[in-house]
Amino acid sequence: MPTKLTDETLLAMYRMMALLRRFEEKAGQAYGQKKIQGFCHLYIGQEAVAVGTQYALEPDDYMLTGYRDHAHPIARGAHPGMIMAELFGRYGGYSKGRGGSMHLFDVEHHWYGGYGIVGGQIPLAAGMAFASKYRGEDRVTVCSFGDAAANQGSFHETFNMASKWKLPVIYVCENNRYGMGTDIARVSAEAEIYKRAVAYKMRGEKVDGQDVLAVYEMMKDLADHCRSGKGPVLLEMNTYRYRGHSMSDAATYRTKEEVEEERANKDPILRLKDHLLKKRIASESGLEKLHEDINKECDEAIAFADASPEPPLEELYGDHYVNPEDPDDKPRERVLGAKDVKWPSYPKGNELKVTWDLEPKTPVKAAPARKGAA
Amino acid sequence: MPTKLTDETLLAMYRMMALLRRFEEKAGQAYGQKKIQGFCHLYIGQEAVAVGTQYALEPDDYMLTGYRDHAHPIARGAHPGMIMAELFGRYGGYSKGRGGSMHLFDVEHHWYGGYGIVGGQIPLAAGMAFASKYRGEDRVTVCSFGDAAANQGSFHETFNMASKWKLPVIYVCENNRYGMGTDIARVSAEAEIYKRAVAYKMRGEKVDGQDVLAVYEMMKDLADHCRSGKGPVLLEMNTYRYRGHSMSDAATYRTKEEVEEERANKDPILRLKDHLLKKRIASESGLEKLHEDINKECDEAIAFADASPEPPLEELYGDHYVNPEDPDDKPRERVLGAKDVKWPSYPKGNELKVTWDLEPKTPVKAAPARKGAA
Amino acid sequence: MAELQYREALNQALAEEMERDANVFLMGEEVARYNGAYKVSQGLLDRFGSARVVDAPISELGFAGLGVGAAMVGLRPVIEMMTWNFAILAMDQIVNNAAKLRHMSGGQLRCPIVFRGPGGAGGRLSSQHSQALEANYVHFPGLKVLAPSTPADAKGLLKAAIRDDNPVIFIEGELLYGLKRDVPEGEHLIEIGKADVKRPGKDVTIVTWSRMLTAVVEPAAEALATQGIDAEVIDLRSLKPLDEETILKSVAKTNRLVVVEEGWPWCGVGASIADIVQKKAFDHLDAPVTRVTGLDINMNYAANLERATQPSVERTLAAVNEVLYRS
Amino acid sequence: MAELQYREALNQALAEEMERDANVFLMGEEVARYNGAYKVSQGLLDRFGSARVVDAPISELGFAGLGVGAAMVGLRPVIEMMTWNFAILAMDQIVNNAAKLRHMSGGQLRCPIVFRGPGGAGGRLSSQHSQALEANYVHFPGLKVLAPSTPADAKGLLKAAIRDDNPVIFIEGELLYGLKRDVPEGEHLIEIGKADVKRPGKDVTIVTWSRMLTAVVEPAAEALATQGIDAEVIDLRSLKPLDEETILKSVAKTNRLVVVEEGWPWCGVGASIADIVQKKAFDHLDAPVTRVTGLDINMNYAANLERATQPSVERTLAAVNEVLYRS
Ligand SMILES: Cc1ncc(C[n+]2csc(CCOP(=O)(O)OP(=O)(O)O)c2C)c(N)n1
Ligand SMILES: Cc1ncc(C[n+]2csc(CCOP(=O)(O)OP(=O)(O)O)c2C)c(N)n1
Ligand SMILES: [Mg+2]
Ligand SMILES: [Mg+2]
Repeated sequence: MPTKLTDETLLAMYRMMALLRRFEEKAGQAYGQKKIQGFCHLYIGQEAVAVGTQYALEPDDYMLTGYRDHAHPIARGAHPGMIMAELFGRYGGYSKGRGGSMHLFDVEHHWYGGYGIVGGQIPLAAGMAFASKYRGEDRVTVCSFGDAAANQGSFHETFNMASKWKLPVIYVCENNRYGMGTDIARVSAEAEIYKRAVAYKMRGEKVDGQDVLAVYEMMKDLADHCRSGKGPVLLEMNTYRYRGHSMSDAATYRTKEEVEEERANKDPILRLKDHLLKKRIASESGLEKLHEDINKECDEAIAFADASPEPPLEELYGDHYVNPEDPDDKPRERVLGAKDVKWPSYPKGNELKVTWDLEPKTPVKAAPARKGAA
Repeated sequence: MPTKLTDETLLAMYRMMALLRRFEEKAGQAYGQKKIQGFCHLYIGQEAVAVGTQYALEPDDYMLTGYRDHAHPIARGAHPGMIMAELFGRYGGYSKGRGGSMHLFDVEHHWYGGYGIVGGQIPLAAGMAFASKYRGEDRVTVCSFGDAAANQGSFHETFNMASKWKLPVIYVCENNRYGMGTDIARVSAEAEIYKRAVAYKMRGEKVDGQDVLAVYEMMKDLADHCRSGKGPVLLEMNTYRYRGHSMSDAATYRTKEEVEEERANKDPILRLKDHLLKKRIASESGLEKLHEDINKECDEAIAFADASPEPPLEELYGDHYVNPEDPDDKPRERVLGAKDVKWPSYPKGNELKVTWDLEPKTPVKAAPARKGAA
Repeated sequence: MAELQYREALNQALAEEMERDANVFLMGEEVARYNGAYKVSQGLLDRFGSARVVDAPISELGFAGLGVGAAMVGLRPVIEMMTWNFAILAMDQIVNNAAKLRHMSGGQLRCPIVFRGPGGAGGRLSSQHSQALEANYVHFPGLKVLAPSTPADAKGLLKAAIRDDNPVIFIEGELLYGLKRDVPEGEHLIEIGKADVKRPGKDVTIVTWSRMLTAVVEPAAEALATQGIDAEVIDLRSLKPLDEETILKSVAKTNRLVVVEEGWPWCGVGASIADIVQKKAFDHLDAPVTRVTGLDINMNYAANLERATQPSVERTLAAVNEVLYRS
Repeated sequence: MAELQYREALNQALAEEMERDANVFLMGEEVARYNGAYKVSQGLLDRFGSARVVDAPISELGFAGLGVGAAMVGLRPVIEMMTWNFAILAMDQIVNNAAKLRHMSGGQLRCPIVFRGPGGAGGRLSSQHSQALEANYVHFPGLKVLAPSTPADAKGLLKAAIRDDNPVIFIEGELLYGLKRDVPEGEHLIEIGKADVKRPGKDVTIVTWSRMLTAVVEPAAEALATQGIDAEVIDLRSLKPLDEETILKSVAKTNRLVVVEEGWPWCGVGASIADIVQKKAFDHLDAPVTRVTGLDINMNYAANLERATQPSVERTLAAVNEVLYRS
């Protein structure tokens, strides 16, 4: 694990991965207590993907994913208590309890959501990257999705446009080998997802998603690629989820040995721990202390969520139709009274100059008006 | 143009290409006279694709395409007058005038239709090939679609399944360079469509679609490939349409020179004509006579359609819901009183033995019943 | 009579029809090795093999269309949609191909296919996973739409749907799979298009279908009975074709109609029923047809809001009181 | 006042709003170099360049979703669907993302996007290309649905839709593009949610929208006038939100309502109107709400059958006679 990252950064990465894991363990417990209900997809095992990615990006790059979405926003800076409150369906959650586990949004941290329709977020990300290019921003959009989502039509339609228009978007396929109970190789002609990039003449890469430093290095490189105008990338990260697909999946479609093997030999947290200890960046006791802090932080998240009220019934009809002058909800301000909330802002319609030529100009004779043609 | 085909076959191919062209010219005229209305997509310029394909297939192979669908069924053996009657919206048409230009069906000749939603026929073809494999038939399905259709999600979703399950289907991309007014290279990251086959680990090929013999040879080879159980193929045929996208398109998005160049140097009918004359398979006067016959045949098709009545108003609600014992409409029997109609027949549910193993068996522990998981 | 869960009844229907007719196959996400996300297909892979019980990739548009193609040439596919929320991706194949094939081909082709899976709210699943979408399919000519509420009906109607030669939309209740009720032994088929009068009554007609029957309407009818109000409860079972006759006969008797449905009010199935009844039984109605529907909002995850969004016994009692002009 | 075609009025609306707000862009099949399949975007590429007038590949789901993503982060996309028949492929992005984003995010995001294109029959296009699909969108909370019938309304409503901060479904009449009528000069905006009383009358109310106004209802009202029947004609323009007040006020006066719509009867917009009116104006109705709709069949290509399938002046007169109990 050679790296140019500072010891502080490595420690911070470790801390975040461990926090994400502990957070999910607590969420799993809360599910058992029926404080969380419905579908709940834990991220345990995939932490290096979220954390390595996060460290490679700028705070105002756009990010979004599917329904397995608790970890990413926390890695981006979201308040764990408010995430947990959302999982509990409480008013102190990011979406006031409207969205729950599958729909976490933290716009302040440029986290654009969790989506429940497999593959549904893929076109959105292209649109966000389109907007960045349209406004001439130096921004990258990172959109992740699962291995099974790669068989959706949205993947194909979007990648073609993203590549043709050189949109600054990194598509991360978090390949954890299973889509629900189905081994991806059972339903995919080409199970090495990154190889599909050639069909769109776009860059395709793969990386060991259990190695946080490898993830980081790769994402750094790809973000540069995007920012320099070279177009989108499809990055496959090989990872693994230790738990069932969701809380109601007993995962009998794979062997205990397979899971054990992954946990014992490839675990992203253990691997970084080894590195930290070997390089004496941290001591056993230091890490123990850190884990205690993390446990406390996660207990606090639970306590925060427990203490948060149910959303008021009077707001039942809220957050549907909106007028231009209506304010947007700023969750940290609403819940914590935070004063430092930085909301994304964009040029007004009369200030913006669009300089992008999406296509080279070529002389065209306009077709004369006609009744219609299809 | 080296070939093993007999002189008779070459002449028959020539005759069919010339017939298809003349048929379409007459359809175009009839459109001008408002006998045909709505959208009407002519096949002029693409004849070698239909004819070369046809000669390489068995009569009971399945075929289907999009809305540019007049030529294929005629090449399969459909009655030109009844096709024209359908274009006129008359009761003597294959669909009793219900479908019109975009929806031609001739099930007797295993022609499974024209479809109006771009890419909509692609999954159907996989289903037909699935049925063949399910029943253990030695049958191939050939499905064509346009270059622009290759950007639809249905392309991606279907090809993945077709390849994974080794379905005996040949997908023919009739690349005529434009999707309506749009040069395919303007909206496709990978404009060489056959190259996209790698993303599905399936065989991809391309052929000069203006060379009927090349089309024939390639299709022969691919049909063998499919029949021998090697799975689906994506074949790109490079072709060209001389007319606008539909009758209401003036085609100002391309130059006259481009069209002239295609017509003069690559025309599939002229190219075969040269061959026939050079090899003395036919004489100028012989071909003239043949063209006269063809003209007569097409005039008769028009006359047939003109003479055919409008569908009876009493049948307005017909052909919607059906009971198992209800008969299917056999157009040639209904319209011409033909007695030799061979309708496709399949084993009854209690006769059929399904022997196909779609997946290898591997031991699986059944998951215990649970409330639900997604 | 055996007591079966709704999911077991569906499983029996599938197994029996697959046994009877080798042209029937089941395809969908997780239907084979996983035995179904909701365990409806439990044991079928073992019994019928991997060509007849097929795990599909997550490609709703693709495998829906594949099913239609197979139906065009003689097979009888049952396509499982893991939920109807996801079938929106497949809608083009359902409404533009399946529903139109017989007609476009002028009667040459038929399309015997069943699209089935759970609809309605599933319990704390938020907006993208809690939609009762039957109205969108009832809208299209060429489709039949069924929504059984009990294990017995689930079995009998699924068997009938599989034998039907038309595309059938078969909407199961996502929260009904565990419901246990008697199911007749032996060959049990229910004719498509016949409503079931669950409870005869004379004071008010309550029309409903799917989960609302047991979750809302039956308890409401019992509560009404204790108040001396005799409600006639009609379970539609089949939304298209609709058993107008049974509804109109009932309204002619009770002169009052309440429709209880899980879906949204605008252009809902209940709107069509109100439309038909006010038109065909205008002179019989002593009060306007009154609807209890899911509220016209996206479903909230929060428990209290989710509850408030769905039809309830209370709202149904209020509606009945309204049409009876009681307060 | 200038006389403009419906397509020219739409073109003006687009040009004016793109001029006013650089965040507005137009994307769709053939909108740029081809100037639009129906020439609605004539000249816009030349004027605004290739980033603001974008030719998309035939990927309805993809570019609809791309538009939603752009709207989430501050742009104001106008997504042209070549026709609404093809938008069925994009429906998931429209109803599961656009319609739910503000709600799922608890008010953090807004989704100012217009999906526009022609709906209804186009003239001898057969079943896959002749569908009036507005009901399917009205069904979903979170969307607004507009269907203007005149050039002036087309312009004023499209401008309002582009300035609206919600996803708007904007359904143009495929056979209306050539309709020429006066359009006010200068800034011309029409408030969303307001119906237009096209003709005041006292004997019967006729509610309609889109092409049915000029093709069927206006000629029918004229014919009725010659028979001494004074019809009040209401053009809804906005289907969601619906101007209930205007309808109910009219029915309170005329006591009779006929709804004329191009779409199918089952779960149609007219069914919802009948439902609402019989509920809220029960005591005002002297006859049942009566509907004239497209027949419940797939559209035929044949001219005579196509004609017979669509609402007509004759069927409208018959419906009016029915509600007036004349024969
Ligand atoms: C369109 C659609 N189809 C099916 C589902 C049900 N479903 C939810 S997650 C999932 C598996 C997705 O697997 P993958 O993409 O690999 O992501 P992972 O869960 O492994 O992170 C399925 C089938 C859905 N939510 N949306
Ligand atoms: C889903 C869908 N989108 C758009 C259209 C309108 N349309 C009809 S044909 C066509 C172009 C298709 O081009 P291509 O696939 O290359 O086939 P070609 O017409 O060249 O044979 C378009 C955009 C449609 N019918 N269906
Ligand atoms: Mg996965
Ligand atoms: Mg083309």
